[in-house]
Amino acid sequence: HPAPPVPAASGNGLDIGIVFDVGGRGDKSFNDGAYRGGERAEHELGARVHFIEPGEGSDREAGLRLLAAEHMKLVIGVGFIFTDDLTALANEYPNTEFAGVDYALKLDSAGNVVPPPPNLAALKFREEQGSFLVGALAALVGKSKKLGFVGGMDIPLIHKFEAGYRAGVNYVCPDCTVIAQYAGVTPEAFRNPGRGKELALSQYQSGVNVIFHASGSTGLGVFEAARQTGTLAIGVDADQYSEAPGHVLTSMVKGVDAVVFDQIKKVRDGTFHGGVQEYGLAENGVGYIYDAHNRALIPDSVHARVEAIRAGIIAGRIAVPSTR
Amino acid sequence: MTDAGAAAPIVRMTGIAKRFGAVEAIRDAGLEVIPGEIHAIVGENGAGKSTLMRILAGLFPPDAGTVEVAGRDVTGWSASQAIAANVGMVHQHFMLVPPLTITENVILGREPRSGLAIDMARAQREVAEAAERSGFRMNVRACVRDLSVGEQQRVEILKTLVRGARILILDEPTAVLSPPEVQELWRVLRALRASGGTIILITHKLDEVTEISDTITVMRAGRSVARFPTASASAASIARAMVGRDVVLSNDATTRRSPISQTARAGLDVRHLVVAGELRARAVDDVSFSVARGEILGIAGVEGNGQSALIEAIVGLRRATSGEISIGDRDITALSVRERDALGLAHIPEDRHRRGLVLDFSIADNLILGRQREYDRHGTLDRARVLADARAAIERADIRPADPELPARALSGGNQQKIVIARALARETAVLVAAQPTRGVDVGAIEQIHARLRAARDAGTAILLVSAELSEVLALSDRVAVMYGGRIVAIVPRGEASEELLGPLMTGAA
Amino acid sequence: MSIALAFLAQTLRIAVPYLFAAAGGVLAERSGIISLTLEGFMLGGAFSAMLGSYYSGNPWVGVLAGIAGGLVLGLVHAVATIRYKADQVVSGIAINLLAVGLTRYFLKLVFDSSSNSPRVAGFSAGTSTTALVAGLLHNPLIPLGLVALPVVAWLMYRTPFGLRVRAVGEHPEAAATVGVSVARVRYIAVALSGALAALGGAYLSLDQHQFTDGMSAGRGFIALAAIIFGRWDPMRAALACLFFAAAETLQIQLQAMQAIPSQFVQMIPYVLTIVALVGVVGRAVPPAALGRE
Amino acid sequence: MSAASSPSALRGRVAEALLPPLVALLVSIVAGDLLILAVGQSPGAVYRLMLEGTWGNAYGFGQVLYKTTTLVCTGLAVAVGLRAGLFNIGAEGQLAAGGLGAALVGLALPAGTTALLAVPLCTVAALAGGGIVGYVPGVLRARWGAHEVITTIMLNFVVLAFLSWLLSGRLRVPETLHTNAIRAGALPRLSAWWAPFHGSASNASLIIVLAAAASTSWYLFHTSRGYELRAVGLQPDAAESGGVSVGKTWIRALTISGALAGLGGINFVLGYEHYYEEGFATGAGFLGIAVALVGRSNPFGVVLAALFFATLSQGGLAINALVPKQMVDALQGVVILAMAASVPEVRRLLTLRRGAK
Ligand SMILES: Nc1ncnc2c1ncn2[C@@H]1O[C@H](COP(=O)(O)OP(=O)(O)OP(=O)(O)O)[C@@H](O)[C@H]1O
Ligand SMILES: Nc1ncnc2c1ncn2[C@@H]1O[C@H](COP(=O)(O)OP(=O)(O)OP(=O)(O)O)[C@@H](O)[C@H]1O
Ligand SMILES: [Mg+2]
Ligand SMILES: [Mg+2]
Repeated sequence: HPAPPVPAASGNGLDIGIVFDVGGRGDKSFNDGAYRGGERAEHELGARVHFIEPGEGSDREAGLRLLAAEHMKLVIGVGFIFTDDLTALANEYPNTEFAGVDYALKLDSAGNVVPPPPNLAALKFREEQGSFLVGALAALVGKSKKLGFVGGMDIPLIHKFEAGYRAGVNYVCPDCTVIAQYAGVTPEAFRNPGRGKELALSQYQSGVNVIFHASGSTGLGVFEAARQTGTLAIGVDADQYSEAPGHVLTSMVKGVDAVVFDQIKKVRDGTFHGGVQEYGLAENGVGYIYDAHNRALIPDSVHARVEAIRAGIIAGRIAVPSTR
Repeated sequence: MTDAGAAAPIVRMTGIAKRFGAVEAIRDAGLEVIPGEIHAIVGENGAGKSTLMRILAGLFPPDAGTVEVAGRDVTGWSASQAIAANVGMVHQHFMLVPPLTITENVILGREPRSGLAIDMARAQREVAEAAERSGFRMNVRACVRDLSVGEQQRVEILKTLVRGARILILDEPTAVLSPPEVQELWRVLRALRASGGTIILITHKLDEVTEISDTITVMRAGRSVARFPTASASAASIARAMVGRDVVLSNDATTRRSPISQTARAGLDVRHLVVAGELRARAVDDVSFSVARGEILGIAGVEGNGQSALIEAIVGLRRATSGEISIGDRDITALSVRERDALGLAHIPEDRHRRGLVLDFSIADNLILGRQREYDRHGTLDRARVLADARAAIERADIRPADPELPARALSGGNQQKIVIARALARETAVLVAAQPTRGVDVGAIEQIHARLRAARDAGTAILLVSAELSEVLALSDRVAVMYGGRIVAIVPRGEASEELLGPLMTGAA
Repeated sequence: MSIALAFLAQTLRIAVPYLFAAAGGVLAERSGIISLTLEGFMLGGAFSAMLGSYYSGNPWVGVLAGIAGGLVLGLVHAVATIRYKADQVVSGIAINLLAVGLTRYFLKLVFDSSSNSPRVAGFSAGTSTTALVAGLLHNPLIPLGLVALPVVAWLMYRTPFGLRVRAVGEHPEAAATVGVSVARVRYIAVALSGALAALGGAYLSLDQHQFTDGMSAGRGFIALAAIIFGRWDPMRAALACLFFAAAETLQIQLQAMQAIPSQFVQMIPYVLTIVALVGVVGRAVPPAALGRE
Repeated sequence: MSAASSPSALRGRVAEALLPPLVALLVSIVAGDLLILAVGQSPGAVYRLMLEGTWGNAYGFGQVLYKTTTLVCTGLAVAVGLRAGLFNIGAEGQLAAGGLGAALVGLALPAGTTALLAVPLCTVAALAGGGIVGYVPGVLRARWGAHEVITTIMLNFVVLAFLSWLLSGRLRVPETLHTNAIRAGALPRLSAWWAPFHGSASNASLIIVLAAAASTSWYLFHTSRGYELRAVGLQPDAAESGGVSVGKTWIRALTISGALAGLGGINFVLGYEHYYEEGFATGAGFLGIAVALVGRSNPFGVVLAALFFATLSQGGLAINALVPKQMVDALQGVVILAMAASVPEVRRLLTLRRGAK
């Protein structure tokens, strides 16, 4: 059995394992969200959480396997990239619970969803819904017919953000256009803030006033550009207000922390169950920030309008696309 | 002439030893030079002449022994200390930086400044003045890479003079000069001696030694074996001291068979050949000649007059711009090296380290270079045959040490050259292009290489010999061509050729 | 600001890290030492500049720390290649890996992060970018970057040190025979190259006000390509840097139009580099002693 | 008895081959100690953990073998280039292209195709995928003199972007970065033969790759083409005078080099995940350079060096509890640097000693 970089689970404790995606701790968004959820579970639930930051390739599976072999109560893989490894391991360790953040569902040849194993919770966020709301917000606040989007790596997951955002912009402003740019086509594209800043500056210079980024550390450059030009940017995954106070209109938050905490709690309470669990606006899994920090940036009328749209989406009156 | 006994020596080196890794370059060598004399150092390749002089010039310290200059013990001094003590050296391989101008080369290491920058105006003025004083005419703003070899040598000498050299060391200065340029050099050296300077001269050419020097030191195998006044020596006695045995100094030892008629067996034929060089569009400029089988055509000329481009075009290493090259009736202008090789064209490259050998390959592997595909058996190199053939070739060519597995790098220059020649002559060839076949090779080896070339000629090979050594061209050739400025300016039968006739042609003077 | 001016300003901003790195690279390469290290120098410079600024709260201390970081990496490369005669390409690759590893390790150690440092004091604090000059002067490293290669050109062609650098890179033996210490000239050139390239890295992290893992993102290699493209001449290398930056700006602008798949737009600078290498400088002659002892 | 094969000369050559890696190992251990002490941990404990997590248990060792497989390929790729005097820095793009090649064939073959047919076809596709990517800088160098260090670096970006574009069409499974699972050509895991490997990714491609290493060695040192390749690498002008076409040899060398890197793709695609995934090649190309250097560009040395670097890489995961795993990234740099510096230094010291005797 694998040698333990992780102390063996005591058997009666609430031992939890979390494996991070590339970027790892300190990415100021996605992984940090999972970390916060884990930390909260340590404080509030007395859980013992073991974090692993794998490298690339087979290390991801190795990380999961290490935790499963040490009899963690729950093993969480943070990122769609873990999908296949989680599926295989859940089958191999039927007595361990697994959860996958952004788990990608497989379709069979008939186009039906292949259900994940019973001990695996597929946690899916409806990023397009949150993106739709910040798109509408951006168009309403932006005072410009042009809106900006900066993506990290040019991949379907990020297209989902772009699609929702576009739809949201056009919902409130049919003649607005969205300039969407991607930082690159390799994973480096998520950690090139220099490129992010230049992309943002060129968008701002072409008349854009608000940019939504979904680009990991590259987005930190977008905030820099917003600061420098006195314009607005929209954060992603976590509340990124502090990256450029006064220039972060809002953030499209993904409740990774809450969902991670929630899954751990369910394991403690014995209510954990596998299967697909979608977190959209209705479940408060995604949303946008509206608090003391940014209230001044958002007129009440706009806030009201966005809230109405939110209700519309939850009620199913507004359809949100998830692909470009 | 100075009386060797009278003055105190200005340079005295005793018990010098120096090794490079496993090579013991010199052991117990000594030198005594009297102020105001021209002192020649002679010796076979690898005898340690250059090494001894580099120690004197401060390029590296000796492992043992002492060096005194003007009565002061300077053992282990540095290049800049040597320069400060007015010792200057012109190296065997020029120590010039080609892309820099003459001025920049001359001032390197002692640049006049104004503020942080170089005072280039002053530098140019000073260099120009110094050149004038020494009787050199040159454009001090020209790039060194654009100069002829002779001009480059003048820059080298100027470099030492500007640094105030009173003891001037010249390492084989004439190897690359045409006869008139050599005379010009002698003029400069004599003038320097007349003004009280001391000159140490390394050379392989015994006629030069007798012509210019006052005293001779002979080195052999890392030791100084003899020192005598030039007046008391003859070329033959010097050669004997160098090699340790009698040597046939052949200039007209050419025992010719009756000449074969040119048309009988066609060899190499070159028609209106034009070849582009690195610097010039027409490095070879409309050259035509032919070499019959059983004949040696020697091409004399100062290096840099298109010989390299000509050779490379003939053997297929460089494309001809226009013109035609053929072997027998076969037009080979468009063929590859390998295809020409298959038609019986062999090549002794002029630079064995660059073109001739893969220094890190073994002797055996070097002997099959170009033939490697013939040793393929079922997709695998037949090592047994490679080694067997190598042993035979080593034996035939007297390559030492006789170990086929030894890397070529471990061999002396002369033995390395024997590999190259053994390979070129390993089988019957219709045409042999021999470029500088004895460059930097000592007297004993020269003898042997010349004999092999004559034997090949007598066996019916058409040999194109290109050599910077006029004496070699005269010793071997049946006809002599002179190349200047990319053109063949004359072709004369051996009988009519002489240094007096060819010398001026080589410099474009006639 | 007009479109043309915006294009120019963006090109200049993007060019700054290239210009610094190329300035360093030209010096080292002309002295005979291959500059595959620029990427590592930049990354190290970016990290140490961030660290300096983090601990002092002053971006200028960050600049000095960046220079120091570059000097250290430069000296490691110099000792390996000059003293120990390590293969220069190999040492360069090792330096790059070392820079990646050390910055990651200390990022984790100091900030417990695998991606980003906290925000630190940097240079681009203001707001106005309405005017080209004012916008560019916001970050003092931009004007410095723009003069880096002209200064290196002056150093190279007008000063004794530059003459020695050129001599040592072409024919070290010749330089040695006139008493020039080849090793010393190369040590200085490589150390300077580390410091200059590190300034390019410092520009990245101070302009962003933070360090991000791998933030040099291949810029050192582009700078090396610019040097080759510029045939080892500082001013021509500067033009090449501007050319590459313009290609990138073009790429950014073209992407905004969304006419072709982004993957192909992303290729533009790299394809241009190859085309340039093939078309313009195929037979460019490097310094004769480049890569040799 | 010739001088070269005398016992003392042989000992000298063995020392010259073995001392540099040992020195490099020592230096990197010292550097590692410093990094570990900087975190306040005990080096002994960290190294023990590293050994336990790698060679100390079957699973860890299986993981090491899995990583070794890819590194042997990229290491061989760089080594063949070096033997021809060329620096192939594009192994990463070649590896990715090889992986996609194998996956495309695996996807195109009908399900149930016998492994006897499918595996060779997929393997050839991997070789071809990498080979094509290697061919391009070969031609650029031979025809236009464009330096391969720059072109292979640039081509990495271009190839990865191009593959990403290929995938962005219909190949990609929605929401993921990978293709569908291949229908044929999958290789068994080693655990199928030896149960304790259970769970580790190591698979039968290791055997194919070792065979490739042996073939590379045979090619380089026992065929006339290999002879030509080495001659061109050592002394291109001399090779050219000997009738060897330098340009063709360069193209051939870089094509073989690319193909070997591409072969590494089967490890992930045929042996491990059974699909092509964007980013699977990340880092393996650069590490291949380290492997080739430490392995002294000798195929068997490459295998050993790959094992070493795979151990380091897997060890990083194991020591994460005590020190940041990023330590091994820094150590890789130290190993290469120490190796690069000690090769000439050891040679110098050995000749000095030989001379003194
Ligand atoms: N830097 C060096 N490294 C290794 N060996 C050297 C070095 N310099 C000289 N040698 C060796 O030392 C010996 C003496 O060389 P040196 O150059 O002094 O001979 P030389 O008498 O000048 O010969 P030549 O007439 O060919 O110029 C030779 O065997 C040579 O190969
Ligand atoms: N140096 C040689 N000596 C003898 N035969 C040779 C030599 N070189 C090639 N051949 C043979 O000549 C034939 C044609 O050579 P050709 O040049 O077409 O080979 P190739 O495969 O294209 O290799 P290359 O790339 O080196 O040209 C082959 O059968 C080859 O084995
Ligand atoms: Mg000599
Ligand atoms: Mg052919």
